[in-house]
Amino acid sequence: MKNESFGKKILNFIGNNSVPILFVLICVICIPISGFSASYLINEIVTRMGRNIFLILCLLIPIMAGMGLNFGMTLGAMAAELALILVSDWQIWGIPGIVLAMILSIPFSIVLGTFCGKILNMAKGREMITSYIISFFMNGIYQLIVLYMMGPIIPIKHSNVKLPRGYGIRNSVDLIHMRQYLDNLIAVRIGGVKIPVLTFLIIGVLCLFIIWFRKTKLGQDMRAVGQDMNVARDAGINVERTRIISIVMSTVLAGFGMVIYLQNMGNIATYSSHSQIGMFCIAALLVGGASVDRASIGNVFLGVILFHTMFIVAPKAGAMITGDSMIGEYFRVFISYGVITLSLILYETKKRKSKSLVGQQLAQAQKDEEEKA
Amino acid sequence: MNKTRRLLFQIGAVLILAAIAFCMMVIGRGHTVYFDNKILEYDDETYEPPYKVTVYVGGEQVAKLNAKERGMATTIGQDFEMELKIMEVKGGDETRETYQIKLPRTLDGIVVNLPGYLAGLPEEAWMSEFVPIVTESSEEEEVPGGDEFEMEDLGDF
Amino acid sequence: MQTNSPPLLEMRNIKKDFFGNQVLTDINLTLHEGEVLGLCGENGAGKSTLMKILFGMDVIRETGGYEGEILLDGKPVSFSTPFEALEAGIGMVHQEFSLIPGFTAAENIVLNREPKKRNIFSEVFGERLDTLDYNEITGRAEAAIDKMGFHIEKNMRISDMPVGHKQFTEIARELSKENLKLLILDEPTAVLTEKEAEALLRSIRSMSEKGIAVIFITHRLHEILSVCDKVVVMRDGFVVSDVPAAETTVNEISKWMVGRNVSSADSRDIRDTSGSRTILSIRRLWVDMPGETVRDVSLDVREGEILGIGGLAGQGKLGIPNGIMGLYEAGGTVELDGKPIPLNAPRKCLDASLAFVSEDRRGVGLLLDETLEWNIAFPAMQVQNKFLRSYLGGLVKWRDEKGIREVTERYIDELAIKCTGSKQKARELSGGNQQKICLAKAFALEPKFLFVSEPTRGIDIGAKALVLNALKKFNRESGVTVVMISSELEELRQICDRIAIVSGGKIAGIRPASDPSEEFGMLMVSMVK
Amino acid sequence: MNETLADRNNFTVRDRLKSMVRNFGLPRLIIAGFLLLLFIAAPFVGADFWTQISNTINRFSWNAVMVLAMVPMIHSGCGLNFGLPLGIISGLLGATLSIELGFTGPVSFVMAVAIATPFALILGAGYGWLLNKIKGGEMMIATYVGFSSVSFMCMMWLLLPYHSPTMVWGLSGKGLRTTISLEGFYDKVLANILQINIGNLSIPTGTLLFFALLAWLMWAFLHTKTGTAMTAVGSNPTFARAAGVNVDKMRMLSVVMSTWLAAIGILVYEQGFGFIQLYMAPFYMALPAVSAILIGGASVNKASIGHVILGTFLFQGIVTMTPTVMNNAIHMDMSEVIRVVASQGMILYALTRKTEVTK
Repeated sequence: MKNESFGKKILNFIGNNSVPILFVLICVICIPISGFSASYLINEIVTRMGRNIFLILCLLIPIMAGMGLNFGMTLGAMAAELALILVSDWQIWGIPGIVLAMILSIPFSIVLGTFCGKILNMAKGREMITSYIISFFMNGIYQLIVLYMMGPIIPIKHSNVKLPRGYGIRNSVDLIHMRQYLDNLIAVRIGGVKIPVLTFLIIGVLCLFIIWFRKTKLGQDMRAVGQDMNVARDAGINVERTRIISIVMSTVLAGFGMVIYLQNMGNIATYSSHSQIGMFCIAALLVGGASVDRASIGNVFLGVILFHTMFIVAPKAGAMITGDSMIGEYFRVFISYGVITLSLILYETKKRKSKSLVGQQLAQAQKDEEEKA
Repeated sequence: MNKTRRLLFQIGAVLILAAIAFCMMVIGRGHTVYFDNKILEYDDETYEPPYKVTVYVGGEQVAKLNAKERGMATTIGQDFEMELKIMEVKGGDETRETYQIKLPRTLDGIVVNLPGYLAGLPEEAWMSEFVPIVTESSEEEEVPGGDEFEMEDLGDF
Repeated sequence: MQTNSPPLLEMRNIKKDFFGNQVLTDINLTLHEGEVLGLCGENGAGKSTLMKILFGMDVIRETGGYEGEILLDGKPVSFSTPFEALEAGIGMVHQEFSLIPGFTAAENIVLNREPKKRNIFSEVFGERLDTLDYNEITGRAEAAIDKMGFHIEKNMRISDMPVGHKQFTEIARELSKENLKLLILDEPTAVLTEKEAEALLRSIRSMSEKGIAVIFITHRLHEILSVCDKVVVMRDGFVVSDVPAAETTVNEISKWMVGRNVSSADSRDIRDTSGSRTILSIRRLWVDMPGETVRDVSLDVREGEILGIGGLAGQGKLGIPNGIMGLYEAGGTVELDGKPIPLNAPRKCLDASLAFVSEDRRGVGLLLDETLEWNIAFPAMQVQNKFLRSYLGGLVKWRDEKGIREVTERYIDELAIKCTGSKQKARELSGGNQQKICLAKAFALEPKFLFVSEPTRGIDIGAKALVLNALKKFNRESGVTVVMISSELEELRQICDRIAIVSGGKIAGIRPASDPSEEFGMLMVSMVK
Repeated sequence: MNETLADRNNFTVRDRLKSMVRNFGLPRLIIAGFLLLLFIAAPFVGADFWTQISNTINRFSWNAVMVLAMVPMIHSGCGLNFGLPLGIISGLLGATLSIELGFTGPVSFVMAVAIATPFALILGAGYGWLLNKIKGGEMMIATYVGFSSVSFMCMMWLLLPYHSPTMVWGLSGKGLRTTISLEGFYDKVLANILQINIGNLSIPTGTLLFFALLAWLMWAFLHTKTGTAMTAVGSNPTFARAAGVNVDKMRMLSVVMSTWLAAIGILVYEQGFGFIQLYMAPFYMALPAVSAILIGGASVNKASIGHVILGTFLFQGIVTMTPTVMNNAIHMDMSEVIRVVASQGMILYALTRKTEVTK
């Protein structure tokens, strides 16, 4: 009897955490095949954690407000890129350059986030697809600014940033004078593994902020709005505004995260850095066991570790198995999309199941009553 | 009362951010300093370069210049400190000394003529702006557009 | 003592119409501090409209406001939003729960009124970044629960609670409001178990002792008698009686609720069908229709009759046709002409020549964005292959636009549907004409048996008569058996041959339509759950 | 007296205009106006009018079938088919297998269609089954089903044992190339049928006729009993259920149709374009098709053949006209940006419209 319930518990656990478990399995299989040394792997993962966690954390707030996965975080990334392009052209280097870029990204993020929030309020119930399309739409506007307005309208001086034709920004903007300044400021080496302490400290502060934020009035309102918009409205909470704030916060944080990400990378791929960032962050979060309506800081950390382990080892493992390195490349892209697809499907079917479950229970109760009568 | 108070706080916060941003713009300004160990003619006088100059910035050697050579270092901020190890003639004694230069904020690249500087000439004599020669190939860079991304765009993450 | 101070609440000559449809006429009400007022009446009697006016709901303003005066503590008030009413000390517990499922009871009790502490961020970004004071939240929730006198677990999440406790959480939320003077409870016992209902009555008494006035709306009349100081009965937008609870009985109240001077009885054409065979027999039917649960219904319908099904809202009368027609999950057995009809399969019912006009016109009854032609012809086309032309030996079934137009125009004429033509979109018609389209749709199926659910809901009086006459004519001329479900007893008595009353998800009784309405009133409240 | 009459006339005209704008949608009007402007401006900036028209018609003929694929799913209430890549993959499988099996010339096109069909039916059925499980969340999941299937096929293109030397990488002898030329296979097979050439104007009559045939079939289908039921399901699923229609079956049918049309659509596109594009190429192909039908006047739950034709023409017109006209006029090629903003803006506009049918 006791064993049975224990078995059931395990089954339940597997059922609820199928995605992370699947990833653990993939990693366990792929790591030995790839033949990477432990120190190399750990080094890579630590670097990627420092690079990505901040970005992924910004997804938590819209989930809290019931707006699902914020594909519009790309907007924050664009804001950060605009800021970094300007800062780079002004030749502000090092830590001051990074700080300036963060501050500069705030107004951009606020404008973009407000726009996104307002549109999402007009498309309640299909926030995700809408935020996804917004990211494409804004990509167009971003290109308009970067490709045509930077130069003639927004002054850009330096030829290492500007296209030779006289306007527009190059495909790739070098951030050599900011590269890993943040990571290296207080870096500690433990057994050949470089730990970017300052970056982790900043991440830690953000985690504390999110924990604290949940306990504020605004955080409470967001949770209320996320669970039942109508009840929240009846209680006098300004639902629309709360939703917009959650998106703006997410966008601003995404902007900071993108600055951290890019200072680690050391250059901006002007027209593509942002376009995939949303997808990878969301995939990582989901791998960590989050769902469309529930995500925690733990999911973020676990997700980054699992997702990026897969990301590092998949190409090599793929090459080892099939003899073609591209297989692994495609495999990891497939896995990223696949995991998002799977999570979305699980979420939607669960929503439906819980509905029909209520019906079944009622029917059963009536049946019982009938039998009694 | 409460509203004005909050407004004050908000304005304060924005001002603080703006102030930080401004500070960053000042202290974070990056410069590239070029060291010319070349002959300088100024006021009808000629200043000969020493045989060899070794330049240290922040304790690290950035250039070892024979006569007629140019070296380069990057720095953040306007207070530039360098250490020069000078060998006047081949095989001669080396002197080591620290120099402070105040860089102009507006210039990206600054050329410092070492013989002129060491001779204690006025600033305009030994300092000049570095103007990069555009050697860009004029080919247009391929700029991706729209919603057609290629595999490369997926990039490394 | 009370006579010296002005009453807590006074409503004077309240009038309200919805687009010319008078729903409240000259309502006068007074309520003193600590008094408990029982408000009862049939559905549509105007109870909820009256409460909506008092509570300042948006609907009232949007439909042109109301006439008359409301005085609170002797001062005239007029609330334009529910928040103003809350501010003035009026609390209301609605029938639908207004709770956040993932929050604890305590969090729900203080929802959007959480005690807060200031911090550095809130100075800059405003009060919404104040941190919540959890100790204070628990404290206030405890106080409110104490005040209510029924213990609920303050740290339990709403989604884990039994239904009754959710109801109590709502009440505790209203009680936690410091300035609460008047509490409106809209059918609070509907979801409670016997024990919980008793506890609620006790807590109403204790509230009243603390000086809070309560307006208690319920269909369980004995509850009213046991807890209220006075009873107000409404019918058709009038207050028909306002008496101290001690001076009346359940019988009397139920009479007031449905009673009417029956003068039109003679003109009615009632057919005695007791000799006819049974065409539809329902045995032990249960239907899971939210809000209209059918528990155990057994019913025989005789061929050629018009059977009315009446009852109070939420008792399950709507669930019967919806369950049989397969729109909601159902169980039990249904036989038409001795042949069993499978449940949960709409197509099978239609194939068996049953037809249904739903009470949810816009949701179920119509294709709002399509033409009248489509609306009328669609079911007949799908179920019976009417209005189709076959080509290639039946491989291609082509829509017969001409046939569709003809049938649509015929019904437009027959039912006097006001429209610009058969190609008009259904959305653009008025409620009454939409209802006629729904009827035409069912008529076009030429069924043997027709369910009509709330055919007159939300349409004006002229259209009502037309719709009812059309139904009667359809029954009398084509011999089709009709089962009509309606909340309006008078309407049923006007056109039906027999009337079954549903109460508590079961059939409380079947009477000839000529029986006095008091009889039906008694049945309605007999098994209320 | 006369004046008041005139006034009233004016009033009604203005009223009618207003309601027209409202029905048509401001973004659509802007896009149509923009295209008109481009056509007017074209001769002035030195672009040849007839070449432009030819280009537009050509591109129209390539893309129209894929836009047509949107229609069934919109009709059945499944929303915009962001999962179009799934159908495209079926088409690609048909195309590559047809070549692999050694068919050439026009026969290879017929065989490609024939081989693609079972794939489209099977994948479409699976996709439809999935969409029936997740009613209400179709669009987002469709998008990601498209993405994951494309990235899955990326691996398959490398791994599947293709051998035809025209298709595999020359060096390693395995794995398909990213682009495969269709010369000698079905390059322009449809376009060359009855092609009309007058000066700079050339019209691919065959392709247009092929599209017309499919469009007519679609139109005819929507006039049958089943087609009527499908429209009703999209308009009000509860109504349809109450009228005895099997809602899930109708939705499934619409998804299969859409997937099949997408497969045929990509084959038509390839025969016009002259190349098969594999790997990530189908990735974002849904978006132009989606925005085209929306520009044509469709909404998330209403679409007609007219919308397909008008929308494809407007969208492709802008795609072909902007680069030349803009380049000639201001020497700045902003066509990409304009296309992205216009098409994505259109999708956004459609998504934010309130639709009455809520499930």
